[in-house]
Amino acid sequence: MLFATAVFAPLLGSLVALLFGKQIGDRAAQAVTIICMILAAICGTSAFVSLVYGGGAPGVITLATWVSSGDFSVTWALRYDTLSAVMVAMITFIATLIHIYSVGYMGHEPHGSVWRFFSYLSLFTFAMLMLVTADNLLQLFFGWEGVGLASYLLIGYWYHKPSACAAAIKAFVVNRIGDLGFALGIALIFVVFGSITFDAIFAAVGQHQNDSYSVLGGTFRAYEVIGVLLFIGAMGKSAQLGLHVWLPDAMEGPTPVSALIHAATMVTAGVFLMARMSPVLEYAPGAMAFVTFVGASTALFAATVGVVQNDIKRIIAYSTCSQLGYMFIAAGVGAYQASVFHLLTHAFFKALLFLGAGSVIHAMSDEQDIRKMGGIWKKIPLTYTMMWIGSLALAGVFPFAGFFSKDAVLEAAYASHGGFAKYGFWCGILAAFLTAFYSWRLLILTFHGAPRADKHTMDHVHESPLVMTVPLMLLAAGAVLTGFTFAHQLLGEHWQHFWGAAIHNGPHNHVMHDMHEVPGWVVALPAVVGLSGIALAYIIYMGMPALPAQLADRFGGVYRFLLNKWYFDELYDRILVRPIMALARGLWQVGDATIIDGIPNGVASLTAQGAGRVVKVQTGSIAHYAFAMLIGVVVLVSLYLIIR
Amino acid sequence: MNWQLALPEIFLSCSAMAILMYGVFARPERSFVMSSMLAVGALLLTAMLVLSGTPGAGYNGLFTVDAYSHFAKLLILVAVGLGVVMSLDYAEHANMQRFEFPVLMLLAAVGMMLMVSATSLMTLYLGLELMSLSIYVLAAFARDERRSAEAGLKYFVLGALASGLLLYGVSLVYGFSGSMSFAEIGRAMADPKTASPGLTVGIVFIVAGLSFKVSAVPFHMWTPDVYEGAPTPVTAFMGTAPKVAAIVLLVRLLSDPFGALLGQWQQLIVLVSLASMILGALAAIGQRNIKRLMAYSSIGHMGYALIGLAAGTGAGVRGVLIYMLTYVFMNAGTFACIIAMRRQGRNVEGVSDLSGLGRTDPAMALAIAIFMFSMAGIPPFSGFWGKYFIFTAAVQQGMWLLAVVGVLSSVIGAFYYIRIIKVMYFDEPAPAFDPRPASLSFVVGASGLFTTFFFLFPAPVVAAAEAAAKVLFR
Amino acid sequence: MNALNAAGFPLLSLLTFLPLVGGAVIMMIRGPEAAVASNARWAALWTSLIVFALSLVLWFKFDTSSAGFQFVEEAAWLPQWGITYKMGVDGISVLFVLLATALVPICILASWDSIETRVREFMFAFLVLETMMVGMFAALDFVVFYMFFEGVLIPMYLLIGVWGGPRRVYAAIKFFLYTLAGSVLMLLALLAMWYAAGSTDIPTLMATQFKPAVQTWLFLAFFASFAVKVPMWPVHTWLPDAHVEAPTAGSVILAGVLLKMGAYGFLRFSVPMLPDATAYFAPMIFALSVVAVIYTSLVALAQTDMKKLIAYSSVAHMGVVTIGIFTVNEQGISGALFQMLSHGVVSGALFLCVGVVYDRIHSREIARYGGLADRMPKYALAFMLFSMASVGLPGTAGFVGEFLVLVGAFKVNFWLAALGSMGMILGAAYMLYLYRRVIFGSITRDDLKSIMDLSPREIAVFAPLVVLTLWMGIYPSSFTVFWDASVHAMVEKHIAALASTSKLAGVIVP
Amino acid sequence: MGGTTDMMLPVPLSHYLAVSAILLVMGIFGIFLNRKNVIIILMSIELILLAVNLNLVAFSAALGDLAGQVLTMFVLTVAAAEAAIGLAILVIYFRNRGSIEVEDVTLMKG
Amino acid sequence: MIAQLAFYAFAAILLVSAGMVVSARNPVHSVLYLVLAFFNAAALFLLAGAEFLAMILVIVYVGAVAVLFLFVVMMLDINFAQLREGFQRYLPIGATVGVILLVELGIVLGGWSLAPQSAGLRAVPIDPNVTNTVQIGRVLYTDYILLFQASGLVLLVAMIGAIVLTLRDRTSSRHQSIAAQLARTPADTMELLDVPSGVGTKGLGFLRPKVKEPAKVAHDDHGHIGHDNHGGHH
Repeated sequence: MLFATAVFAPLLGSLVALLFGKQIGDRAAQAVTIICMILAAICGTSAFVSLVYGGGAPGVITLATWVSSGDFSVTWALRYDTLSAVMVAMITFIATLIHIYSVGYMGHEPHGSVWRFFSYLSLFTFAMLMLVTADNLLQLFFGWEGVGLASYLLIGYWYHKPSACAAAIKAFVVNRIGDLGFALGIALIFVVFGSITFDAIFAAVGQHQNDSYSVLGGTFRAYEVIGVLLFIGAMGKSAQLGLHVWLPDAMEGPTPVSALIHAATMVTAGVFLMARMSPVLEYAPGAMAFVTFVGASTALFAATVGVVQNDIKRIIAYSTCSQLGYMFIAAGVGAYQASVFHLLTHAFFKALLFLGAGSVIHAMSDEQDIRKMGGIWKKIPLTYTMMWIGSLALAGVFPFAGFFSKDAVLEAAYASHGGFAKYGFWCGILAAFLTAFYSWRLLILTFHGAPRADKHTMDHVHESPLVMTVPLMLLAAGAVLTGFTFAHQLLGEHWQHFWGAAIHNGPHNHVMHDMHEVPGWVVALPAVVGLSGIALAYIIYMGMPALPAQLADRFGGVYRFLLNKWYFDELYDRILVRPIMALARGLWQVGDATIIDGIPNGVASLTAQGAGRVVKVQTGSIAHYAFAMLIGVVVLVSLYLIIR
Repeated sequence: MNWQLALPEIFLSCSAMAILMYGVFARPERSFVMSSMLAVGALLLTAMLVLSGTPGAGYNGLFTVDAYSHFAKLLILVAVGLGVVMSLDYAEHANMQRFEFPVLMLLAAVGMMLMVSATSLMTLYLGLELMSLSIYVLAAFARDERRSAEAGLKYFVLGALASGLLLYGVSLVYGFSGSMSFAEIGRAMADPKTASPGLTVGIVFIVAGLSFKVSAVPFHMWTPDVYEGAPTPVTAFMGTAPKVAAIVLLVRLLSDPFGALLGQWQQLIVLVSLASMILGALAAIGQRNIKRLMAYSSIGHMGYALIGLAAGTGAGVRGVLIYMLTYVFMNAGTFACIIAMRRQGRNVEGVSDLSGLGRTDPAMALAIAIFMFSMAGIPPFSGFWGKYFIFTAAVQQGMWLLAVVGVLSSVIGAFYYIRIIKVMYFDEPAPAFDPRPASLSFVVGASGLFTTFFFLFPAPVVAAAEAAAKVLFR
Repeated sequence: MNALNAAGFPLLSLLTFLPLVGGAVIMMIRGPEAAVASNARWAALWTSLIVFALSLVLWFKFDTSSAGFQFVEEAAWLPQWGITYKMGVDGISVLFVLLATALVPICILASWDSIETRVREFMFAFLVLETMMVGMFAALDFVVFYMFFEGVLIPMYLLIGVWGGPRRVYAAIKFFLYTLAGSVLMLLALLAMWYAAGSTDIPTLMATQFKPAVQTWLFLAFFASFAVKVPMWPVHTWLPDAHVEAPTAGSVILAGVLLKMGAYGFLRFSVPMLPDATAYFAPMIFALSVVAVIYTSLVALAQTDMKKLIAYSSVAHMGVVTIGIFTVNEQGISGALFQMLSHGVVSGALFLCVGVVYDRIHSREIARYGGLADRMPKYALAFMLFSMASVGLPGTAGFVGEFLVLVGAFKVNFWLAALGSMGMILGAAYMLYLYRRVIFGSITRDDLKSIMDLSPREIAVFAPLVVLTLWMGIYPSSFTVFWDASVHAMVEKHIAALASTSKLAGVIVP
Repeated sequence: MGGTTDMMLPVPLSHYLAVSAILLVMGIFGIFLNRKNVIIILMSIELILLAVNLNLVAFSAALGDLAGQVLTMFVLTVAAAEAAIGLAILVIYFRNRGSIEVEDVTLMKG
Repeated sequence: MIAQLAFYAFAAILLVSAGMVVSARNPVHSVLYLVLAFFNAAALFLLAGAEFLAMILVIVYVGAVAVLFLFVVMMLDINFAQLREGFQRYLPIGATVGVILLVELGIVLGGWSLAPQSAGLRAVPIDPNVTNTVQIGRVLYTDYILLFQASGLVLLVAMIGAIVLTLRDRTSSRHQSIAAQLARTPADTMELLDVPSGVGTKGLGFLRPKVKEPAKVAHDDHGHIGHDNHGGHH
């Protein structure tokens, strides 16, 4: 019951705000949504506590039938186990803070429209909750698409801005590409298992191990195909390399949106899916290797891009992308627990970073370019501190949360054998270095040095109101504490007790054990590279501020390549968007209007011509008519004699 | 000799002559309307006589009364009656109000009745000529109207040629079979293998002559010109009753005495039917004069009717009869509307003159729309049922070419039918027509009701047609 | 013959012909023009509402556990020739009757103000159309079916041609000829079936086994008719034209019900009566459907006219339906049926959305709009919901059908499922692109600055559709339960028929 | 063809038929030849009728059956009536148009 | 033998004159050739034993039909000079059609034989002992009474047709209608109008007689128009 309340309270808040927002006004809408969120957070946390510490039993709360057709039957149901409880608690907690923060952040918005924002936020939270509590893949898909919709609405919240609208559409459509893969995966699961309810699938995993499925001209084990298809879905939602292009653009939305949907929750849906489907994925080593590979590549790629970006939110966005890569590395090597742990810690510190950045932006009169900031740390000390905490956590410095989780990921990658795992490990190490570097680049450029903003802006720099800073502090607490609080429980020797049956490790998968027995240098390396990254950033940006420009000049090609995000957008524009639009116009103007319509129109004009010709015979002359008759008779007689 | 067999014909002839006498002695200004009324009365009585008549053969085998002729005669009488009523008002405006007009129509009706009862080539010929000669005169009736005179001339010259060809065919058939009686010809040709080629050539000639009256391709050329030129009530008349008579006669001739030669004339009819359907569909596109359009439309319709004949089965004949029944009403109704197209006392015939009729005269527009949809074969109107039973026969016989070409040309045909509806409903209104006289409203209403509600009571009609067809295909 | 159904009441006939009676009454209204118009509107609305209320009996009294025909009524018509007037519904058709009766009052309400000329005739034509639609879905005799099927052309032709847009004549004639050309071939198939089975009774025909060779031809004839009606690529081009030029209510009913006639025909005739040909031609249908989905989605992406865009999206959605039907498994058919229903509601609603702004600005150019969210939040909300439903967002009507078809298609072939679902992506692209250009952005034009949000009447029009869209998305079982038994029986029968033919073929050709 | 019944003919039936056929063809030929004068066309038709009559009489004699001759008589009657009506139509046409040239009779076409 | 020779002679003349009918440049000549053709055909009838028909042919055709043709040809006062233009244009196609037809008829007619089944089924067997006329007379009013009456109707139609088409009761000629003349009153035909002097009749137009109310212009004080004094005249 608590659990269900946690899930549906945000929906209630959202609907109230949406339907009556105009009538009851912004204040009331905010109040309603926040109250609902707080209620949800309380319930969610209690449910988590009661399950993990109170000895509550996992279970399924069935609500109603949803889709049923023949042997295909799906219900609306809430799955209550450790994984979902953790997620619910985390989501409700962070979302509540973001709701509260938004009251301050959106304070400058024109009156009479903010209710929409809060409604969307709550809707988003609801969708995410549905996603994590789903008892079957279709309901998971419901939440999956729901967060897509909510993110679309939130990114496009400032619908007057063309760039925001474009980013919203991009987010939705790119996500849809992944969703197609996901949907196909669900269909294949149904075909293989005869059901898409988790319990049924997990129970039958053993029976279908050797099923095969033919696709792309080859025959593969069905589990591998399922794994890849599901991961394609996860790639879209979690912005993995190839389908990541929507994430940076999504920063067009208000900053709390970024915090909520592009850091803490929505993008982690893919990771969650991997963890949720662990019983199946465990038997799809090929797909898992693919996951590791893509995750590792993403981690490195996003980190390199993050190094040169100038938009404060984009840097953080790329860092998100990169951190998601870590999570997939862990998932790919079978350490789902580490993956989820990183997810959890990341949720806190990334939300903290985003909200901190929002606070900076708020202070700088909506300026987002870090090249136009600097020298403000004294004016907004609290925000400055918070950003420090967040960055430390992100960089994986002991004892901040990121240290534990990132180490765990990398240890797991090292401990797991195989080339892809090694690739993942080294990419992770490299990315850890870059992460630390760009985090401090951000910090230094934003807060230190000479002020680069105009005087008017600088005069207005001020600390954010309490309603914004309190959530920041709470998040900072999370960023500090979650690491060592949970590291032991989630990954320590009693991890099986904690997770119960929520995550499954196959009999051949010893990574959870092996990761604790890696050599010492592996444990130390992430911290070392992180610190050296920080040091490098400090040297460059504090010590010799002219150097970055020189470097950029010197390595112009590399710089532009990174600055333009490896030209992914341009590439897609060239090979996909433009050809498709050209094709669309061509199909319309040429295909439809000329060819397909041309045939009936041609037939019509031929008919008309034929009609003209037929009528021409009708000269009006009696003689001609008589000829026609006589010739007709003669022809018929001839035919007749011939036919006989 | 059972002279009562021909009682309806005798009665109708006598009535015609009596009306003629009346017309001669009555006051000129009243004679036309009165004689028309009398003619309608005579037709009604004749119809009752037909209904009460008993089947049988008589007059030395020249004349037969059976269910088949009953059906056809009733249809002819109705068609002629509608024609007489339609001409009531028109004649006054066109300065043709002479009492000879209905008399000629009655005499033509006698000719048609002789045709459908004919069981001898001689009766066939005389009936045909009686009908034709009357219509020649009727076509030229508006003698001061150049187009009417031209129409009369064309129809006459070509008609005479056609009857010459028909007669030549008759002579060949007579010579090669040794008889003019259908029954004996049939007996002479019972074995198609021994039938001489002269017979078949004779059939071609006869078919050519009758096809002229039916206006089937390639003997159709007169149709558009004569339809356009003749006074509209005459066109309406020509478009209905004589076609029924001719096609019924053709059916009887080919299926009764020449039935055994089915394999030989079938291809011929298929050819004629195909050509008629296609030409009728094509040539009507682009016509601006609605009477010409109706002419081409009627060519197409005859093509469909001939499908039933080509099938060479009872079902086919049933189809022909039902088709002709629906056709008569659609055609009469449409022509009544065309006659009602009159502005400031002058008749207009352009398709564009119907512009916006949906607003200026919704009732008439609705009627025309019904007729047009019906002719296009859109259910539930009667035209659909005609096509339904025709194609049933074709499909039963596996004549797919005919069936497919038939339905496809009906789509082409639908184009010009719905174009008329488009003009009436979608275009901006032209000036309104003069008020419609009651006589035309009656014809339009009766035809419209029949066409619209035929689907409610098809069973008795189909049963009657089937009974009639059974006469030929036992 | 028992002229009444088990309930002792000819419900389906009443549903079919009551609108006609209402129409006749409307045509008798006399008086000054304004009064006639107003009375005609009210009379039409009441008629359609009464019909809808009556049709709810179907909803409540329908026995969902039975796969057979219910509410059957029968009357002699052409008894000697195997043609009877027979009406009845099974799980496949019952909801379409309801869809038709539900959409008509909505359409009438939607054209309350937008139809200003010849209101009486408009309402008459609309009610005649309702008669034809209901009759078609309820017909249990092929000839009866055909009459209604073809009869639809008449009122629709007039609706497009008289009350349509600037190119209405072209559109109306194209619509008429395209659909007529298809359906005349079906007439021949009808006759051939009648000849083979001796009856045009649909249940009898379903029980008749046609020779495989015959089936091929019959199938092609049916295909000619139904494919045009669906419409399938490449015979779809009449649809955008018809949609664009038709008045709003016409578009709604066209998208909502008329497009379903083709798919319904496939389900009622092609699949159950011609199992071998269905199996034989399924790949072709799949290919065409996949092309339809991708091709028309792309074309929709390039549109500059709102109605045209939605029209093309309809073609794509119907492509999904045809895929579902010809998978001939329970998910596929059930999904196709659901997709038909949901498309009926959603795309009808989308056309209504276009109609709302068209009534105000008299333009359907997408570029003409922008920034409507400022002035019309309620409208924006409704539009968003329907766009999302069209895109197939879970929780809305559009998702369930699409997903079930996906599952059904996956059982057949991976590529069929993958390509057939491309609409998920492309659909999102064009719908959101449309939405962005119309609703988002800033208002630049003066006339848009004073544009009014939904009026109470329009809210009344949209409200039921909103409810339906969500209802169908969240609790679709209340709909699928109607046809589960029928679909199950149909699939079983299909499999059995295929098995028996192959056995037969095995005997003949060892 | 030496049957007993053709003794009424002085020459073989085929000769009669040949004459008749040639006459028919001449009539047809005349129509093709004379596209100017309607009267000539009417006369050509008279030739065709004559051919028919010849045929009928010949067959009648050959078959020993009077029916052919009876029909011939009716044909003659009808032909006379036809001529009367035809010429009457021609006269009113001439009155209207002042010409009977075939090519002029094209007020209506197409 | 003589009969045969006669046959060939008559047949030859018949065909030649038929050829002249269609090819003569002057329609009058054509008619005259037609008459000749009829005579020869009558002779062929005679040779075939159809005396009555031969007489009929001469009397009806030559006496009535051909003369009617002649009458019309001469009455219509045709410009003969123009009539033969374009004579040759359709010769090839006409010749082709004619030859094909002739060949086909030749094939078909050459194969004549008495239909075996029909032997002895003569409707009206010719009795060589009775004259042709008598035989026809015997059947015409008995067996063929129906057709005889029908042909009567045909003639009736011809009569009506000829009359109705050509007879003109001249509406333009002035008959006396005594009743109408007597019923006339001055008010029907005349009206007196004031005509302002010095004003023309333009613009007033032509006033029709017999208007129930006096023409409006009469009351028109503005007097912009003059009057037409002939307004009252018929």
